[in-house]
Amino acid sequence: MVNPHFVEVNIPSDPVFERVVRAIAAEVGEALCFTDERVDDLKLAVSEAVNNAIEHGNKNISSKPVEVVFALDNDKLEVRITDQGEGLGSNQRVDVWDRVRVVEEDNLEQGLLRSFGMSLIKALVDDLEVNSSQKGTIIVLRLYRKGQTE
Amino acid sequence: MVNPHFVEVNIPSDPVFERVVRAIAAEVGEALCFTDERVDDLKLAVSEAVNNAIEHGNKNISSKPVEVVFALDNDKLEVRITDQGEGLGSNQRVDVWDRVRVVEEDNLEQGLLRSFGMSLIKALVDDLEVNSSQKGTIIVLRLYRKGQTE
Amino acid sequence: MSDVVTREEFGEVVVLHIKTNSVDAISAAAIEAACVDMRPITVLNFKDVSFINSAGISVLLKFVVKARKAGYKLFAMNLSPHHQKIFKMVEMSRFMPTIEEHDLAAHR
Amino acid sequence: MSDVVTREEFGEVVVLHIKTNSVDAISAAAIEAACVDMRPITVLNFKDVSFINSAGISVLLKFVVKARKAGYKLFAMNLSPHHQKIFKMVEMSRFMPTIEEHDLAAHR
Ligand SMILES: Nc1ncnc2c1ncn2[C@@H]1O[C@H](COP(=O)(O)OP(=O)(O)O)[C@@H](O)[C@H]1O
Ligand SMILES: Nc1ncnc2c1ncn2[C@@H]1O[C@H](COP(=O)(O)OP(=O)(O)O)[C@@H](O)[C@H]1O
Repeated sequence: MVNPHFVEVNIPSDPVFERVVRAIAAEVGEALCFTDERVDDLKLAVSEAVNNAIEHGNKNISSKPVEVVFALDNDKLEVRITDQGEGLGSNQRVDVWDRVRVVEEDNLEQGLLRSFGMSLIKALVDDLEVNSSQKGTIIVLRLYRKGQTE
Repeated sequence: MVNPHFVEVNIPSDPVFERVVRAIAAEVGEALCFTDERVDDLKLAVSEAVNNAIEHGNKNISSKPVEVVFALDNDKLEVRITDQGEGLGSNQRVDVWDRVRVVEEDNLEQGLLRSFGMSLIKALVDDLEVNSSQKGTIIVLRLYRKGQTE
Repeated sequence: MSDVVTREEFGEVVVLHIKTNSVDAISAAAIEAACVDMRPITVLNFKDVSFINSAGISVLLKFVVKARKAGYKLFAMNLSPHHQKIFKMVEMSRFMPTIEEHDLAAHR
Repeated sequence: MSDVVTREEFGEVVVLHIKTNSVDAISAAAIEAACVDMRPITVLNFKDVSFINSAGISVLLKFVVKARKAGYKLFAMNLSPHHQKIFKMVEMSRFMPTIEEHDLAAHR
């Protein structure tokens, strides 16, 4: 394969199309000969990021597209998820996601803790980058091909 | 759903990425509540068209993208597959694909007859349109949502 | 009853077989609908499930809450190794421990 | 022998279990590799196959050609309804008729 290879997709901001991106992630992971477990990690991380872009970013306005770029090269897979929302706000900082959030007795009734999805992504990928402004958010996930870095 | 909805994807011209488009076709067909049989027909038709775009259109030059647009609306799914090749040539006309090509004794040794893929597509979808020029080929497949037209 | 979840009852047990491969925002409502009629031992069978995300876990938490209120026991069966890992990471496994098919035999 | 196809032999029969879900240009070479050592009755088991396109059919034709040269019989087993339809459309079924699992029992 000549490098890098790009698979680019645009979906409407309707949660039903998250499944489309997840299906692409599965095929891309297999094309890169990731193990089944790693493909599952990739699918879940991409799913969380795309759902956030649809919901928190584009506020479910289906005419606003979410763009996802899969950049495949010899040593890594990079996935960039871009929305057209208003950004994460200054109170959301990447370091809050360093600890995986867990289900707790006190919070059961309200459903999940905030930051559950982001902390999952951070735990599942080798590298997470967030670029956010009032024009939108770009989440970059990286999975290296030679085992995980942790 | 507000209509129409577009899922757009660009892949490099490497046959491994045909699987990506096929996976999207499967998810889109399910989102539209197509029957399993119809989803299978859709996947096969899209697969044949994308492989032709990669192979005959873009001549496997992986830096040339194949673009696939899925346009979903209330009454139909339209799939447009675009390559950057040199077109079908004047000897390829849509009417030659009206009859499904079959495996024949005489041709066994050489493998399949030419026009096998295109005649399959034509048989599987409700409507096939081919727009070809020296700048490339656009194949348009349509599947109507209320049963097949034939 | 929906196609997405099928019920099987015996003794004090109900096994809810989740028949969709994806436990996510799209299938959540149909899965939640199965949450109404639980039994003292309620088992969610994940055999056909190949994907669960946080939206899916949210709906599973409704079963947890409901079971706790009724004093019922809730278990997960046939969870894939990947989902066992995820359930451990988010400590879902504390609220929905796994059970093996053969552990149910005594109740049949 | 590849992972993509596994062999099972008994009597005059060889069953080639195709283990990839996609018989296409990508898996073609690995499937073709299984074409070398056929038996008087050769059965292709499509149980795990959910997709076949024309590139896939092309590689299956190599089995047809090889079987005919050797005077062997070739069958398809566990073909999905969709693929039965496609095989009929392209008249592949003439060269690779379907066989049922229980029809093989006599040879075991
Ligand atoms: N693409 C995005 N655009 C704007 N805000 C976002 C985006 N992604 C995440 N966020 C913010 O980060 C928070 C944490 O996200 P997440 O961990 O997925 O939890 P949840 O989605 O359950 O709130 C969200 O509640 C939201 O405020
Ligand atoms: N996207 C395309 N660009 C250029 N030529 C094409 C394209 N698609 C099909 N063709 C032409 O039409 C012919 C018939 O295609 P098809 O029925 O799929 O059979 P096959 O691919 O086996 O030749 C091809 O051989 C090729 O000459």
